[in-house]
Amino acid sequence: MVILQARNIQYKYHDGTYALCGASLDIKKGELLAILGPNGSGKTTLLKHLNGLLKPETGEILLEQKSLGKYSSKQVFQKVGIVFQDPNDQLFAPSVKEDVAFGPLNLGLSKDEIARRVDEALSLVGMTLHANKAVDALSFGQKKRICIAGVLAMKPEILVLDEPTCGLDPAGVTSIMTLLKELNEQHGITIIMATNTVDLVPVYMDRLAVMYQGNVLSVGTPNEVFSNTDKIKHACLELPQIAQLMQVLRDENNFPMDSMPLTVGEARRFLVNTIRLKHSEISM
Amino acid sequence: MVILQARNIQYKYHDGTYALCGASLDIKKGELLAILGPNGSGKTTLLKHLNGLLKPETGEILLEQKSLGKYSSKQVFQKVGIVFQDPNDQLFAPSVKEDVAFGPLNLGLSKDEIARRVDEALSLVGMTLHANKAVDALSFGQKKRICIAGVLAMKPEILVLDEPTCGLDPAGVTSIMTLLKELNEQHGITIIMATNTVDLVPVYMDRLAVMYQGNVLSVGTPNEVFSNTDKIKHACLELPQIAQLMQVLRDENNFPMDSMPLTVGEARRFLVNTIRLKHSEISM
Amino acid sequence: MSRAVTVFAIIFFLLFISSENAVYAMHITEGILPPKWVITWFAVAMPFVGIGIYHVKRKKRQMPVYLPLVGTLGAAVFVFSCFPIPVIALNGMATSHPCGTGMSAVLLGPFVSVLVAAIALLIQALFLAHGGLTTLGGNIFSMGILGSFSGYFAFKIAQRCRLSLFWCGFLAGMVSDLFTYLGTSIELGLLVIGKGGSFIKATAEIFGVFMMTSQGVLCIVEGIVVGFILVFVYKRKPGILLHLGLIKDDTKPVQI
Amino acid sequence: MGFLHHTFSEVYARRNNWLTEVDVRVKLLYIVLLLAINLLTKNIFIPLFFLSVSFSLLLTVKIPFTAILRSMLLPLSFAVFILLIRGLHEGEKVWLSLSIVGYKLVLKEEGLWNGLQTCSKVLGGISLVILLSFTTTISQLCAGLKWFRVPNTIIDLLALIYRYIFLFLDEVDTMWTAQRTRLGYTSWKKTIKSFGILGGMLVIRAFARAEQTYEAMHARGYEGGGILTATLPPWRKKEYVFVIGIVFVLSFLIYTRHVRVW
Ligand SMILES: Nc1ncnc2c1ncn2[C@@H]1O[C@H](COP(=O)(O)OP(=O)(O)OP(=O)(O)O)[C@@H](O)[C@H]1O
Ligand SMILES: Nc1ncnc2c1ncn2[C@@H]1O[C@H](COP(=O)(O)OP(=O)(O)OP(=O)(O)O)[C@@H](O)[C@H]1O
Ligand SMILES: [Mg+2]
Ligand SMILES: [Mg+2]
Repeated sequence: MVILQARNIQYKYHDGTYALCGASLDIKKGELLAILGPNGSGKTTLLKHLNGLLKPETGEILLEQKSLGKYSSKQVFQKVGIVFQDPNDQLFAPSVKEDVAFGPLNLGLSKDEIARRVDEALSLVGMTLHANKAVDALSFGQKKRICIAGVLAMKPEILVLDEPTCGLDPAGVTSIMTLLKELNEQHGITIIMATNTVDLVPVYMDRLAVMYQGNVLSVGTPNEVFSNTDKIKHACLELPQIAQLMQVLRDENNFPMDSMPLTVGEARRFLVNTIRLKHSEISM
Repeated sequence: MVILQARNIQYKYHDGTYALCGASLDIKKGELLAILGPNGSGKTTLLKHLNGLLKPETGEILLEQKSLGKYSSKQVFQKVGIVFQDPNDQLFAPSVKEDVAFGPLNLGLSKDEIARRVDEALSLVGMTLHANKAVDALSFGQKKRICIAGVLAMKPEILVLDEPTCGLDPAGVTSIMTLLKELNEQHGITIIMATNTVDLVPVYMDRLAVMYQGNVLSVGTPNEVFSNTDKIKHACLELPQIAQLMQVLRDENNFPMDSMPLTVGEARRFLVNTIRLKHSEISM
Repeated sequence: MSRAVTVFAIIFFLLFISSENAVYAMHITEGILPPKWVITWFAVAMPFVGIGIYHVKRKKRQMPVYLPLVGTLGAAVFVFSCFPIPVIALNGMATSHPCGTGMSAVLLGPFVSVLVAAIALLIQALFLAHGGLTTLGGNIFSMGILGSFSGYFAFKIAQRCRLSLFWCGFLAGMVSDLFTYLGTSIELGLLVIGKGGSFIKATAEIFGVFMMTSQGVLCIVEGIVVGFILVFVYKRKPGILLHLGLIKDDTKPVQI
Repeated sequence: MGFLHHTFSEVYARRNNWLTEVDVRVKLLYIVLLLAINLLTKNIFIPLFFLSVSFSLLLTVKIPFTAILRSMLLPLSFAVFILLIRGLHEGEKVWLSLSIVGYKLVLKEEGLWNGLQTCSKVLGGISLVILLSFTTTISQLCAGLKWFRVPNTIIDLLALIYRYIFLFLDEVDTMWTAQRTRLGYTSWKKTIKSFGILGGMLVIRAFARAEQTYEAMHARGYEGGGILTATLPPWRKKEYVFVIGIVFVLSFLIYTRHVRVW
């Protein structure tokens, strides 16, 4: 079921740059969708349209089959939470607790309800112990988590994230991505994230969209999208490392492949099978 | 020949955190060295010591076998150029040309010499055509290049970069890394860069150092360092994707390996050979 | 007598530059003002702060981005006031620190600038032990009210006289700095009334001490820096100055 | 870090100890009332008593002596200045007359005595303020101020400004370092110019930050209301005891006429 839909969005910034020129994207309920694209391709601009922070020049956004204009902005913000790239832009309160409470406060909830939601959101991102800390005493990855908690406290159905793993070390990336996967699978939150890191996509994502110069070039499962290597190259992207290896093996060394392995696990299975096959072929 | 040497550096920030606790590192003339480490391991702090921006509490930095204290800071800044992570922190002038001229101007050079140096630096980073553009009109990757040009205009022997590829798309990463490789090989500039991206290291770097909690854990060629997987895990890092695949194949599927392939090219060669070997083994 | 003051000015100055904390010299320290003046200065400061709050509230209703804008610009001005400006003073080079109120008055208007200065003074009093809680009113008067209004009017008058942006900024920075020190001197000078001293003489002496120690040069340097800042912002992002109402419209280029 | 050496931080206030756990309302009440006593008293020993008690309290929670001393340095120099000025200007009775390099200096008894009194008030007052700031975080402070009905606009701005000061200090430090490595501070003229650029960057940054922050706030439902929840726990027995305590102290002091109230 399509929960959120961008239809032919066009957007121009004040200075005249067209950041989006007719981008369309369907987002299904409960999926984990990645938006991949080079710098300046319009990822951030598109994400900001998804909850009405920016108004399209032409085209429209449909939330649950209804145009975004039919909701009040409060309703939209409650349904679609957004986490920006730089955590320092979002953490403006002096302490973690107060920052997470900011959303619920604006929803006009009672004090008890606010406190309950803050606790819940902090425990979801695994930061309960840091509730009373000052924001600037946290590491970058921890700040990211608090940003996510701040949005989760508003109980959104859809979570939109702009480059959540940028600037994190490998352990930090894994921990944020695991958190997102968990929120997606166990709590049924639809997640859309923009990213530059192709290697993450096949491991964690259900579907991915590739953007280029303000347009959505292609959408599909990682397997579908990455098998069209020309399009990927055209969009100034690269295949994930493993896919690169598999691609040379297929194209240059004529290894037979039905579908291209993209993750370490898939590649291993494939390689082991190939060798076993050769083995039996010959021994026959 | 060792050109720059950190000996047992210890450094404490004002709030009492020990960012470095006895880090030592030798940098050889003409090499391309990566410093790898998780967030907060002290990479940036170490880099800032290399040109005397921070003064160590104990230990010392030797530049060409002489203690850094024996040089004037002007001399050091001229010999060791540093490029910080965020290009927006470093571009001061309204136009590209003026920004690159900032350093040479402060050196007190003649107008002609300044113009020559600016042209040279811009052509080195391939931005000659953008000389008269406003800095704000550039993309993130282009801004990075201008930062590098600004430092190159001072003709340093050593170039220190803090996470030069963070926030760039894959094409941008390749282009910056190619630029660095070129500066290193064709112009003989020693390059030291801190990074979080393990996948880059085996492709471009001569040597790498792994930092963890203010110490340098291990130094060596990518092959040496990545073959000690326990140490890598211990430092909260991961192997490059290809290395991960090779490691499972070696450990779980008993593929025999002399040295672990780390790049796509190496892995391909290895896999093709293995299969050929099996082939001939059996057919014998 | 005046010779004695000179000697002590020198001693005072040496004391100042010897301490790393020679930062917010213009703030009156906790405990120096007697109760009578504490109450007076608070009474003087309150209405201005109140009007500042009213301004922020009204603007915030029209455009909600105004609150974070005052917050970030206030923080920027605070950080600006931490810059160690080198000045040539009695015994060669020393560093001092700008007040920043001139700049905030130009950017945010005089009343909001008073409010921002009041908050900055509160932060300094609490977390840096510069200034004090009971002397907050007095400090708001000298730095906030005198500094903001003099800087603001200097800027406006300079603009009226069609001076270039740099000189407008220069005058705003310099005049506000001068008036801040004058305010502090007056407050200290008032203390000798009824103790057999002459108010005018004491104020002049204290003001003289301030000017002779690095602060005299600082006024000019702060002016230059504020001028540079406005020109730089104008060159790179003229939209900001336009938005804040510093310059009228894009069509008529501002002289630099 | 260069020019940010005097920057402050809440490291001590963020620790957990019995002083940071005292309710912020109680602390504010105490500090304000004690500051008033400090100001009103004619007895030179009451401020000194505050000084010693504050110091010992801070030492019980293991705050380094040097940290306390460092924050008192500037007020101290101010106090000495006042002492000397008053000693030179007020009164008749000569206490000490000496000549330094040809200048004749006459210190007078009444002036010195008055100056000493002011000095002690400076020390007492500052030590009380430090006692508060070393044991109270900004968010506690905001909550406390809100309880005392300080206008919301002031509290919100206080929180925002405080938060962004740290961020801008970091950013400015990086920019300053970048300028320095490209020799932007090698002469007086260059320094002034570089500071101009730095300040300009700061204004531009502040503007951009404000917009991004507003977007982030707006996306969480902000429409111009307050930004802090600032919830405080209800009063406990302990707090009542503290409040009754200060009332007793006050009445005792007034009774013994150490404090003269007009
Ligand atoms: N505030 C703005 N004003 C003017 N132009 C803008 C603004 N923000 C973005 N742009 C332009 O719009 C285009 C799309 O920008 P956007 O930030 O959406 O890209 P992105 O895909 O998020 O890139 P990145 O990977 O660097 O984050 C770019 O050409 C950019 O220069
Ligand atoms: N200005 C500062 N004041 C206090 N502590 C700091 C400061 N800068 C860094 N630190 C601390 O010093 C340690 C090392 O920081 P550093 O920035 O060198 O790490 P890094 O390896 O560069 O991390 P990253 O990958 O996030 O850039 C960290 O624990 C950090 O919290
Ligand atoms: Mg973006
Ligand atoms: Mg770093």
